[in-house]
Amino acid sequence: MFKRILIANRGEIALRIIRACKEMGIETVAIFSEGDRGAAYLDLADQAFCVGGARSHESYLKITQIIAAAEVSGAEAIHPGFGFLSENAHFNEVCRDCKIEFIGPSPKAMLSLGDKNTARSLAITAQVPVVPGSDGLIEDDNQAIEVAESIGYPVLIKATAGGGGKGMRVAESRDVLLTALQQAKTEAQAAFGNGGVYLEKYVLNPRHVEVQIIADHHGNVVHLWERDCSVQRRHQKLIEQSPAPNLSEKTRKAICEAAVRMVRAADYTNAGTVEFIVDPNENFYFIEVNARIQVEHPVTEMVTGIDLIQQQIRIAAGEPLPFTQDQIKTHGTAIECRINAEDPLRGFMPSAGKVTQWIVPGGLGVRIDSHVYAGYSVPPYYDSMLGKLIVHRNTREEAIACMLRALEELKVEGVATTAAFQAAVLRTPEFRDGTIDTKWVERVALQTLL
Amino acid sequence: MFKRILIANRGEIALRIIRACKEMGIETVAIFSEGDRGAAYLDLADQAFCVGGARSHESYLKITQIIAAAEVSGAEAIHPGFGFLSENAHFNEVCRDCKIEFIGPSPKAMLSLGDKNTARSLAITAQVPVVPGSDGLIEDDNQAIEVAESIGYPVLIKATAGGGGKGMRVAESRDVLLTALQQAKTEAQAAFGNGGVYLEKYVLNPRHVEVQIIADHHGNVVHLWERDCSVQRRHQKLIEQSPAPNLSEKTRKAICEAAVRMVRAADYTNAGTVEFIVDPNENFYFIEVNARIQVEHPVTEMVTGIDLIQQQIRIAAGEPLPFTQDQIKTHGTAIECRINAEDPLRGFMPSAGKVTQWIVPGGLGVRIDSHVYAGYSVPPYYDSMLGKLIVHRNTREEAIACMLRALEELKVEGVATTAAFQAAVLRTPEFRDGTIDTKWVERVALQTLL
Amino acid sequence: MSEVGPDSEVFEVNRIKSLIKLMRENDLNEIDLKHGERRIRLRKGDLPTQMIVGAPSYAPQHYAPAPAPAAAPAATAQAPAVDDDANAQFIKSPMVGTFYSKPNPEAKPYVQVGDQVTAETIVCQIEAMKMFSEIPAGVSGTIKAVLVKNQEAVDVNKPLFKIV
Amino acid sequence: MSEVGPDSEVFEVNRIKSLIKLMRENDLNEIDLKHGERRIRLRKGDLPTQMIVGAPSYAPQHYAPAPAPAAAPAATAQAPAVDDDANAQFIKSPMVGTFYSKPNPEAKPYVQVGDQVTAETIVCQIEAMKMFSEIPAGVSGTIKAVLVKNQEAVDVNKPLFKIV
Repeated sequence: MFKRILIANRGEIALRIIRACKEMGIETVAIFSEGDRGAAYLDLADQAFCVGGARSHESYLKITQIIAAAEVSGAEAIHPGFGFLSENAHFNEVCRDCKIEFIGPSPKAMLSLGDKNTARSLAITAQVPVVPGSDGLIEDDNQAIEVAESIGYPVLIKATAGGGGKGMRVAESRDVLLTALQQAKTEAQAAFGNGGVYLEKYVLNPRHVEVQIIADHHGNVVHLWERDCSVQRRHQKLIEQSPAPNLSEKTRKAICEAAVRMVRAADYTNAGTVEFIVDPNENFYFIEVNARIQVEHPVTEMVTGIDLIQQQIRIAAGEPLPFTQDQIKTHGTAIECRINAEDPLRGFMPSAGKVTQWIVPGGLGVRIDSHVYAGYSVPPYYDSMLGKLIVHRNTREEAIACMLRALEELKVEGVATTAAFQAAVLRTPEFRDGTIDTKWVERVALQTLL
Repeated sequence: MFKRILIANRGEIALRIIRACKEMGIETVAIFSEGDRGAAYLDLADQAFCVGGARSHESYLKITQIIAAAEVSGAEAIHPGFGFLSENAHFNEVCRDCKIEFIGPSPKAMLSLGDKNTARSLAITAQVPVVPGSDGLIEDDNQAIEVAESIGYPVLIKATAGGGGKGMRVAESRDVLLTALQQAKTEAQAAFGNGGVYLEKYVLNPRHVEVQIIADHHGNVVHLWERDCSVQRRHQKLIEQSPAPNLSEKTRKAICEAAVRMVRAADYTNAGTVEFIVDPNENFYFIEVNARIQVEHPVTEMVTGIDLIQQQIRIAAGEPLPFTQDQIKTHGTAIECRINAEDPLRGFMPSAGKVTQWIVPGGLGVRIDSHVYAGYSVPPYYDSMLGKLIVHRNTREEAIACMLRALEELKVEGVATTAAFQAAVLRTPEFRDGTIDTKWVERVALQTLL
Repeated sequence: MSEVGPDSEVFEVNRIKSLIKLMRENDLNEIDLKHGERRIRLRKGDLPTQMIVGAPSYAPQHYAPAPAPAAAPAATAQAPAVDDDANAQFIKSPMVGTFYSKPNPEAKPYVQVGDQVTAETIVCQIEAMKMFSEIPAGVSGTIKAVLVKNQEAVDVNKPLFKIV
Repeated sequence: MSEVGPDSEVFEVNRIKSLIKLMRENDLNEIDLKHGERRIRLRKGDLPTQMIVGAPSYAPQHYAPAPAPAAAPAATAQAPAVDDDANAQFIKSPMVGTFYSKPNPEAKPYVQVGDQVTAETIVCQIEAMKMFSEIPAGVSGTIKAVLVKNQEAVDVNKPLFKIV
């Protein structure tokens, strides 16, 4: 096992990794920017190195400084957390060239999954369903009709040079297909000087369901079941939960098994997440793989009782997985709310500044992952997440009740937070019924709950 | 189910009960003394009534004011928490006379278990082992020898009028019995003008093991397994854990079953704890029953996943237990440290005052039950407990590692706490091996760890 | 602690004014009225006086802006009030119970604003556990304000009357 | 960040004195040295300067009393130092790496206390990833103090030399 690990990240996830290391008896090396100098979590590390200025590109993205810190501190491995350099294959490679273990997948797996087209073809070879469409541009009307019939209506017509919805049309049926096709082409030609369009199945009101997987260096791959992250605003997840509500056991198993096939095909190791969209009829389609630990990993930890960060470290150290797929059981329901320093009443405007009061909820079933405390100043340079509030209870109904009282207890002064908005979402019948899709917040919540 | 409950307590346990009620959709009525006016947890209650001055006897023990608050607020039940009026059979009776449900056992059960002699004879009839001794005074040497032989050496000679160790002697064997008897009598005569003494088995290095039970009004009684609370200083518990370490499965089951027999014999209802001492050979003896919820109830909640406060309320409302004995499984190990505002370096002197900084640990496996926050003033009128830090992990080793890093994270400024002392105890081989007895802290820890 | 009516009432500026007056008269730093989803909170001191109201399905407790109408009168009206507040006294409730301003529904109140009272004058009754206790003024002077409504629930040290 | 020797050393008052001197000279508010169970923390500002030391099996972080010898010199010695601190400047490390005071083990240091330097004068080398970078003073003046030891690990903005 490693003697010393450098954590190439900041804030909540850096603290999360320090905690895991301490419990494993591993020394920690923190890095920090001038913007984070003096933050309390840095005191918990055995060593701490300033790697540059407050802006990310001057510090948390400065590969040379981070590697230098690892070398002078004698760190044997680097945990990248999420964001920053976590999915940077070059950094991944540099670490290994410097004989420092990168706690994550191989650069090769990272690259192949990082490229949408490679990932899509990998999925197809692994028999993982992808959103069906015309492979390549539409040559003529007949081909358009053929493809549309084969993938089924409604279909989405997209400009190959597209962007910002220009040259994009939805065709509900054959009657309107050719007109829509013509409009899209003309619009695309006008907008991008390129009339090329292709067809893709239009997935209505999809839910976001993702599968946590871990794979060791001995060929063992297991999934830790799924998470539903459909409550999102502009692709920013606000509430995550496991298990996914309102999803048949059959689909649940099928998605998880598809995820395992996907990472096997990519020769993937360490922790990762395979993301899918699920339509109201429970058809599911592969979207992408996140080749790192995710913000919402705690909900999976709560229902499975498995410490994912510790597993990441053990895998990187060459240990085989300590359990088989059959031994991974989930218990109860876990829900996570990301507490962001944003003001829902002002368009979720980030609200940096000094946190003058910080009273966190506690009691049975409540977990807090946060680096914040009364007197902490939220730097304006990074994302606005103050922390994560996670609950775990025997039933989903109890978990919702627990989260609601926990959000009520949370008392933050000095900066605005998203907590009250999340409480409002948790009280809706849509959340209770598990019918929320990825556009629901913009379509419904922002109109009715604010 | 009750619509509204009054909580006849303060601080951490009052907050604990408010949390349970909120999750159940029950309105809460808080009471407070002038010493607690303005405490943040009172904001979480739907109503809050000042019932008198800061001193307990002017407020938290003022039955008339508390009942009046229940009546004007329309509370249907009262939860007494622990301490204060929680084991006061008279208060219990007054509540019922006023048609307010008392969330706890009947006054009768409370009285019979409250009296040491009645409890002891109840235990004997229920075939629950008690510390053997001479029933009544020792008349002459022959009787002394007889009794000593029957209960086995070493024996403790106690003055019936005793107190403060005066007129107390331990006899290791028959050779010294009569001399010790004579000395004890003489000493007792001199000290109390009463030479009456009795014999009792002297239990060497006992561990404190207690069993959590709950019983409904439909004849169902179940145990929620045991807790080891041997780490105590002057009978004040410092660290509690479940399951009890270093205890055979056979003894574990036997103690739990004895506890169930005990409460059945007492016609006991609601939650309660049966306390035993266990000698190094795993002989166990009944000590007493605590007819209320206990400070350390969270460790049982963590390993069983059962919310004890919610169960208390459901039982008081007449609901039958939702599970049978076989359905109560325990998972992993839970450990609790009571974080007291006391200074181990100054003889555990209570340290009241303003808490200027309060950074609590978080992350996987950590639970905090506390009413404290940065800026909270600890009133000098009540017990010194700031809160409880509880961890729950899959193995005991992991739980200890988790508690150690959590104690390191806990940052309290303005008042001294017991946290660092508890960390020192957790690092000892005795704690890891589970060999700590109830006198270990005074005998060893205070000498070697401070 | 006390009841808040339907939302319309919650927003009623006069209600806020009188609450602020109460704070001033009784030198309170905070008034926090909550009932189900509805809530009014008024704060004095370093924190700006603000009003926080929970809407049925959504309680923006952390950042509801302080509406000017509520805060303003407090600030402006304060100055004149100070003088007579200086030597004002309060008759406070000695117990938890229900406040009764009159001996029986038909009778007229024990005391009203403007009445002279001596220490022995009975100013109200408080009912607790079916028992009515007559409350003497304890001090002598002129009733300046009655601070609780008839049959309102009161707790220990709750100011009942203001006396000068 | 830097290594701490055996406990005996941790308690050594002179060490504390020099740390406090370092704090004063570099205007640090806190020095926190930790290694396994051992720890030295010195704080300035509203918090009293205190020393916190972890014993092998027991870290009384929350209440270890601040030993007078450690705190005192900081307070007393401060006054005289102030004047020349006023116009003092610092050469800070531009990178994370290992500080080398001399071109090679046999050579003598690039600069020593008392030396005059110009902006172009090379004052040290910092090694990172097998690469040595020569560090110019960047300012001109007289070296008043060398703030890091040869081959000590340094991070970005770590003060290396004090110049007047």
